[in-house]
Amino acid sequence: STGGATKPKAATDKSAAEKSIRWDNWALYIDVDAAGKYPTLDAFTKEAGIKVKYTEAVDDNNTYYGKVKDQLALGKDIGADAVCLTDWMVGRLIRLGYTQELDHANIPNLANLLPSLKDVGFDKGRKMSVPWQGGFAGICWNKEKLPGGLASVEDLWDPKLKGRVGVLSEMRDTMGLIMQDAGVDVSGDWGDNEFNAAIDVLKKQVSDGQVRNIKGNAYKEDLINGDTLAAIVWSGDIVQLNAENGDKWDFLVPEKGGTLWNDNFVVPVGSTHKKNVEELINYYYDPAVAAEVAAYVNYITPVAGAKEAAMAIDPALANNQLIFPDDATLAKAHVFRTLTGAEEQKYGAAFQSILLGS
Amino acid sequence: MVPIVYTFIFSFNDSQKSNITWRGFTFDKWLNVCNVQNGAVCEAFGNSLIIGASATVAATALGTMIAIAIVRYRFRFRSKVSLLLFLPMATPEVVLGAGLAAQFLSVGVPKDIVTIILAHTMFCISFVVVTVKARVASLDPALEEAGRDLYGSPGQVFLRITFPLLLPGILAAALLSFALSFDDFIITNFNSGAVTTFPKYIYISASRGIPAEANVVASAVFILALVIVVSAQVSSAARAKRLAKSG
Amino acid sequence: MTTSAFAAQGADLELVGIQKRFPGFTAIEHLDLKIPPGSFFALLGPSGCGKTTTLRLVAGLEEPTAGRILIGGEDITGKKPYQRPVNTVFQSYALFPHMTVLENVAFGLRRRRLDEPVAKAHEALRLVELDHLAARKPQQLSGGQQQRVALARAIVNRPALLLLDEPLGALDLKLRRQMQLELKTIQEEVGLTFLHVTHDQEEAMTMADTVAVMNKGRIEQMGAPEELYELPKTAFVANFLGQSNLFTGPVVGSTSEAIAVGVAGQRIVVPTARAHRHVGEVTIGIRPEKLSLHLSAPAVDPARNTMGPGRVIDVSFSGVSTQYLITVPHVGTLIVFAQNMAFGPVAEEGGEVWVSWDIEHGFGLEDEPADTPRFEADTTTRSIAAQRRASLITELEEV
Amino acid sequence: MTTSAFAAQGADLELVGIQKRFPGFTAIEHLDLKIPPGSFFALLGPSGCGKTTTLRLVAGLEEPTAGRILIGGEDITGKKPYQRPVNTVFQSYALFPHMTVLENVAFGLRRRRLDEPVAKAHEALRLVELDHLAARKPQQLSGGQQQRVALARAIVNRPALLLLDEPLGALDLKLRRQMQLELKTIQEEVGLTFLHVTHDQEEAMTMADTVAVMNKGRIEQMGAPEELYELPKTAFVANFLGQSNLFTGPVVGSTSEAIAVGVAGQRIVVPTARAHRHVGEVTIGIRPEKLSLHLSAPAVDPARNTMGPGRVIDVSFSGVSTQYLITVPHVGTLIVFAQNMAFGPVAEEGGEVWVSWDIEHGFGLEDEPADTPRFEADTTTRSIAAQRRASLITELEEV
Amino acid sequence: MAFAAFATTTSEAEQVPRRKSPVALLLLLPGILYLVLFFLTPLISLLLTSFQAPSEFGDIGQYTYAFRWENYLQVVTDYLPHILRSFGFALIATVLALVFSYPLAYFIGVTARPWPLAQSLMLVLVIAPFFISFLLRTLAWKQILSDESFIITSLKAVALMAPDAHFTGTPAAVIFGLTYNFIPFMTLPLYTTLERLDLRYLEAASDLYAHPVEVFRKVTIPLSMPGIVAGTLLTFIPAAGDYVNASRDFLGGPDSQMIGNVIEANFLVLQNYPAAAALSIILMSVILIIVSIYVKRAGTEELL
Ligand SMILES: Nc1ncnc2c1ncn2[C@@H]1O[C@H](COP(=O)(O)OP(=O)(O)OP(=O)(O)O)[C@@H](O)[C@H]1O
Ligand SMILES: Nc1ncnc2c1ncn2[C@@H]1O[C@H](COP(=O)(O)OP(=O)(O)OP(=O)(O)O)[C@@H](O)[C@H]1O
Ligand SMILES: NCCCCNCCCN
Ligand SMILES: [Mg+2]
Ligand SMILES: [Mg+2]
Repeated sequence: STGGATKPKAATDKSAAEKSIRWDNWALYIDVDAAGKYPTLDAFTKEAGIKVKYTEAVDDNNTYYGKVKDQLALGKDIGADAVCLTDWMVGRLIRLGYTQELDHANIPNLANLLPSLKDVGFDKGRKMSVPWQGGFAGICWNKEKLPGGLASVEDLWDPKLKGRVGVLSEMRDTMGLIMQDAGVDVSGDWGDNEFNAAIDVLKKQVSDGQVRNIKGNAYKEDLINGDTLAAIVWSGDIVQLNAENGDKWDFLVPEKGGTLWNDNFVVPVGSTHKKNVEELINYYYDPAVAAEVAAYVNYITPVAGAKEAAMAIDPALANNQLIFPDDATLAKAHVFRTLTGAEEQKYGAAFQSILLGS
Repeated sequence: MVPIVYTFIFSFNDSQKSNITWRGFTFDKWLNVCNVQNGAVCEAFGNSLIIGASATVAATALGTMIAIAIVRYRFRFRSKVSLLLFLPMATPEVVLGAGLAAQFLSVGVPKDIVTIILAHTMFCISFVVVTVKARVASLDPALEEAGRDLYGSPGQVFLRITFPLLLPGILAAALLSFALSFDDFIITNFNSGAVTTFPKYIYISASRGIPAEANVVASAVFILALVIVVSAQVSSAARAKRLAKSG
Repeated sequence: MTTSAFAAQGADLELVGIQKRFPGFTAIEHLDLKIPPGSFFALLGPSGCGKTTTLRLVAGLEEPTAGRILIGGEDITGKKPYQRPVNTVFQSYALFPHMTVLENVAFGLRRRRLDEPVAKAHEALRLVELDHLAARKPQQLSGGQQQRVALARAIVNRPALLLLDEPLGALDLKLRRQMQLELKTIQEEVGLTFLHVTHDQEEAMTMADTVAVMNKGRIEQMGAPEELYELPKTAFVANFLGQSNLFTGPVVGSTSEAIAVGVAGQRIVVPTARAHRHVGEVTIGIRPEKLSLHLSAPAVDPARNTMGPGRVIDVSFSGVSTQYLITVPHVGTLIVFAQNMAFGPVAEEGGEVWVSWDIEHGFGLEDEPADTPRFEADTTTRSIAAQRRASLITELEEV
Repeated sequence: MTTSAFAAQGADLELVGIQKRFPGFTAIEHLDLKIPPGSFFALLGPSGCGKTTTLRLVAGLEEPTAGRILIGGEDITGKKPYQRPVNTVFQSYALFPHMTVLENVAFGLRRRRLDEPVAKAHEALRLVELDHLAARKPQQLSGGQQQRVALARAIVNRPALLLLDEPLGALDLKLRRQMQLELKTIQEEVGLTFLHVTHDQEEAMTMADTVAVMNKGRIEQMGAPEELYELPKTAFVANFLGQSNLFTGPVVGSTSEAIAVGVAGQRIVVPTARAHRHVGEVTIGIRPEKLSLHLSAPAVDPARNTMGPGRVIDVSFSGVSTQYLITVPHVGTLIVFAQNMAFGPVAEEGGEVWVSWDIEHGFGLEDEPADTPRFEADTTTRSIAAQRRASLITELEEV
Repeated sequence: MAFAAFATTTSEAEQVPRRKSPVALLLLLPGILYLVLFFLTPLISLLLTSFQAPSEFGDIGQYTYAFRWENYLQVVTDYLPHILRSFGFALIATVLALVFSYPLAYFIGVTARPWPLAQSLMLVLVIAPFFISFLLRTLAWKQILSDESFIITSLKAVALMAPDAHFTGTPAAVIFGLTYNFIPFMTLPLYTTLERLDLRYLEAASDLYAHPVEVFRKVTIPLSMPGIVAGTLLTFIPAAGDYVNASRDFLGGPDSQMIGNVIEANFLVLQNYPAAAALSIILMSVILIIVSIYVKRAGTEELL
């Protein structure tokens, strides 16, 4: 029962006939209005005549992959035409041939892609993937319960917080923050020693009961119901939670370093609506639209010109370090270096074994 | 009981994205169940209904046949057949789910609603056999003989005597199958591919907060089932009372 | 009158050389039987003797291993149950619980696509006086009523032959006696041939025109009830149908009229016509109610056999009559029934008595005395206390 | 001898003013009862009359609404079942299915922490001759064997009082008669007080020292079996314990010796001592076996009552005796039992007959004739055919 | 009702001797083939998978057929705590469910006998949870028992719980969830046997000098053994293999993960199919061994 050596073939496109898209994405990752509708998506549907079924189906890169991998391996439909996943996972999908090549001719707005993101290691020339949003992983705390606030990852291990600490099930973010706390440059050249030292820290905190919750995007539920008072989290989420639940939390990229990442659109092999998706991407690469999304989700937009568009909406927005980080902010965050297949297996298993406890 | 009440109450919560804190009472969620998120809740619910119904029909048919054979006939490999029927009940769901998933994968069957139905049918069969077997065993063979004695051909006897008498058992088995299928998550999770069933929908939503609409659907199913069961119980109790009186 | 609807006459049934083997067990060895049309025939026998099997063979629910079954002269051996002009009233009634009484009764008519099944079913229900309950379900009826519905369901088809497999077995004594009367009356009314299976000897005798006693898959004896009772051919019949006092001894003299048998030194005379064996060792018998008790040695009377003296070891009052157990040395224990025409017992426990009986009332069995299959005491279900009593009797006898 | 282990003597039981009400139903109205120690007492009555309730009250399984229960003079009314020196043999035996026969029998001894429960249990099993099956489970025993285990399980505790709730009810007739004998023998052997509930009159009469007939929660009559049978006080007893011919009429004359009652113009004489009412309308009776049949009008005999002419409407042979139904105009239908001391019936169906009986054998009831609760015919379970026969009888009578 | 499925069919009256007939085959074949195809072959394929080795130069999740029995050694050394924890949790949950269910089932099946309507209504309440997704109910508990919830804060206020203690994400929460979710599975078979419990046995026992406590121990419990066995099996087996309650998204935390979670993680996250398969085979074998020993000891083999 294994993935074969033969790569699956892309499905034939039926976009012309079927004006629809099924889009799987993370929670708290698109603009929502009070009625629960998605304003930018609705506008797109109106404009392009393409219906979009938007599902917050991604909680964690690994679990999402686990759910769809068998279909992907067979080249079958996974129930989504567009998925936004994190760089490293997108890299895996491309490697395994699970994605469809995008026709840049259909995405003229791709010209607005920030130059720094135009060429990435896992996808030369962005043939297979296009960034959706980027962001930081940092720490957050409940302002009401912890008026003193937190300054570093180290502070999470304060015994007073025993059992009320959460970390992400996203290995690169959790390990990235802990390693940086120990002074390791995660984008640099580190190896087993550095990783294992950080694993030991995490292992200790988990087995001591300091860390109770290890989750994907579901961590937000624990923040809301109070099970978690302080945690490693993703930047934009906190702003949105504060907007929905009253201003309760603070977010910080620690001095010693946070992580920086991007989530990217891909079209899975089995999708028959690639052209529709290309139209969707094109739409969201309109700076005005991008600014509208960014204003809501508070994540880093990959679209050049969005800052100017944001200025038009609200000048304060343009200075929001979460959306348009300046160099100082960016200097605090690092991209977790690319792992080889063997490393991925090894480190992944080590991290997973902590999630499973012992 | 507490969680049920909780679920029911929170189906009226005027919540937005996550349904954790109480934000006020509204009927909106009940009125607009299928309108949010492009009707994802309702679609999942619909899938569950289709799967439940199909698996129930298949498992009930196959299981009833086995039950009749086991009670009424002698055959070789009897004990082996019993073991084969018992095993699925003694196998943890993860094992069943993972095993089937591995099987579908190696044969190259894409997972969709059909694979879910196949999987559900599999684990329902044993329960059907157990339920119907008891009924067949308590069926007095003299009734069928009386049918033949009264000029009924074998087909007529089955149609007019055997089947109607087994019906309560068969219906009970069907109900059980449906309930098992409808509420199954673990096996479904391994074999559903892109298809979302109601429990799977809840599982997925668990990570981003269950929308109140899920509570609405669950509460509605619960109330409907309750009404059916209670009225069945009450009417059968009433019938028993009548019988006792006239007897 | 309702009778008209049931005008069809009963047919005769003939079983020729029937044998029935089950895997590992022969239920019926060799059975020949002929039942005249329109009669009430009772098949009597102990549990497991093959009564039900016989009925199931006739109904077609089992196939005979060998032999032929004829109804009204026609060979139906190969026919399926639903092709036979036979209906059965099952011991458990086997009423269809999911149908009303009316639907139950109309079932057979409907299967044969006869006209007006409902009207005919009502008529049959009227015959058994249950038409007012036609809409009920069987569970809503009393035992006696269910039994009558089962009867109606069978009779309505006017079968040439009606089989009844202990239809009264489940009823309590009182209801049972009442139902017997009704069954008999209905049979007389509809004029069908009834083949009635029972293990209750009183039931068989009071109801049937002809009684057949079956034992271990064979018919031991067959005839009118009084004939069977008064002149049993075998020890089995003598003790299964009522009780008997049996004695074994050599024939010590004989005339054309009677034979004399030596029993413990006494000459017991039996009419030749009533004895099946006339030479050698024979077993002879006399019914307990034919015995007279005497408190002193009776005068010699050539018309009567005398036995005694013996000792009364038990007197038991049962209302209508009193049963005396009398031990006669070297002969055994005799049972005597005496109707309580006056108050108080004729003889006291422990008293010395003689018994006598009219020579005409004795009978001689056909059995080889050696293997006379006396009705064996069921030792496995006899308690030690009862056995002690039995051994006391033996002791007493040997004194 | 095994007897030694069961030396404990039975105690007497006294029920004083017992009443038992269930929600919505009074099962026992007012019950006084005294059973002497060591006796075999039978409680007889129709279904639902309160027999089981009485037993359950004594066992402590129900609490009386009013009244007191004394065993051996000690008031045990308030005690729990497990504190009472009483054991029960249940109708269903209630043998514990998860225990072996031995464990069942030893159960009570173990609960009381007595010495050597196993040895004593074996001894009790030997008494009922089932020791060889001690290791079996109850399901592996026949009905008769189970009944004996239930008996052993109770007797082994040497209770002052043993309650038996129709322990023979589930057995077939043959086994039942055999068990009756054994039960009686065992009771004589162990000397305990037995309170035996049954609805079988023959069983009660043959087994018990004292019989009480219960009806609707009251004791109607109580006494030795023969006393009850020969001199019933009420119509209920007269018909529940055997059958009776009852006549109602005014007292038309009386001496110190006897009273004369006018029945359809004939004078029927009953001894004063045997009549409970001596003036006005009275009901008198005579047992069927006390009647003699005459084919011509019998000579007048002052020592005998005569009735007739009547017509024989049914003759039914049942082996030991023949039952005749005789209709006498304006009197009703009489039953006559005649022991078959000779072959053939005394009278033929349709023949004209007279009956006579010894004046000494009649009895006069205590009941008000108006509300004499005759044993009602169960019309709901009588078929139309049987009813037609009944109406024919009425017609015949009116001719 | 569907409860029949939980009934023990031990005391079926033995029918008339059964017949041999080709009809039997016809009736059996489709269902049996189905089970062979969709139950037996997957098990075999699982067994084969459990011996696979990672493909050389393969990407994550790529394996080839081999006979690597070391896989078993590996998973046992890696996950022994989870295996033990699973059976421990399942055992505790089963015992707790039995302790809660027995009085409940006794009340419905025996005490409430004179009121059949009340009896069936209470029964409905017991099966009611079946009709609302168990995931949803479990999530409801997660919210009801979260750290800032009314229940937990009040427990802390009255000092029944340490101020820094918490419930969700702990082993206690997982056991609580398992117990709660399987109580109906325990109650129904208990009910079906207790409902048929012949009270005359209890009366006979008290007539034979047994105190109420002894009656319960010596008669009631042994006579309800088939229900106890059926109920405990129906609880223990699925509980041992459950992964929803212990899932970190539900009631579990990192120190309360069960073998089901490990299998799921290996199957769906780590793509370590051989490990997942080997664990499944181990789980199933251990359960079968436990069940057969248990059923033998309890003397209810007919149950199978
Ligand atoms: N299908 C069968 N296979 C094997 N033996 C059988 C079968 N049916 C009946 N028998 C045996 O044949 C014998 C006769 O059985 P049958 O039922 O005819 O007895 P019966 O006279 O009706 O007895 P009862 O009075 O108990 O009803 C019994 O010993 C029985 O065990
Ligand atoms: N628990 C109860 N609640 C209400 N009525 C009851 C109860 N138990 C008995 N009865 C009623 O009390 C009456 C006497 O019942 P009991 O069982 O004593 O009769 P019985 O003489 O033993 O009859 P049987 O011969 O049928 O056993 C019956 O009418 C019965 O219905
Ligand atoms: N709410 C949106 C969160 C998006 C998180 N993406 C995963 C980043 C992994 N480094
Ligand atoms: Mg039979
Ligand atoms: Mg009773």
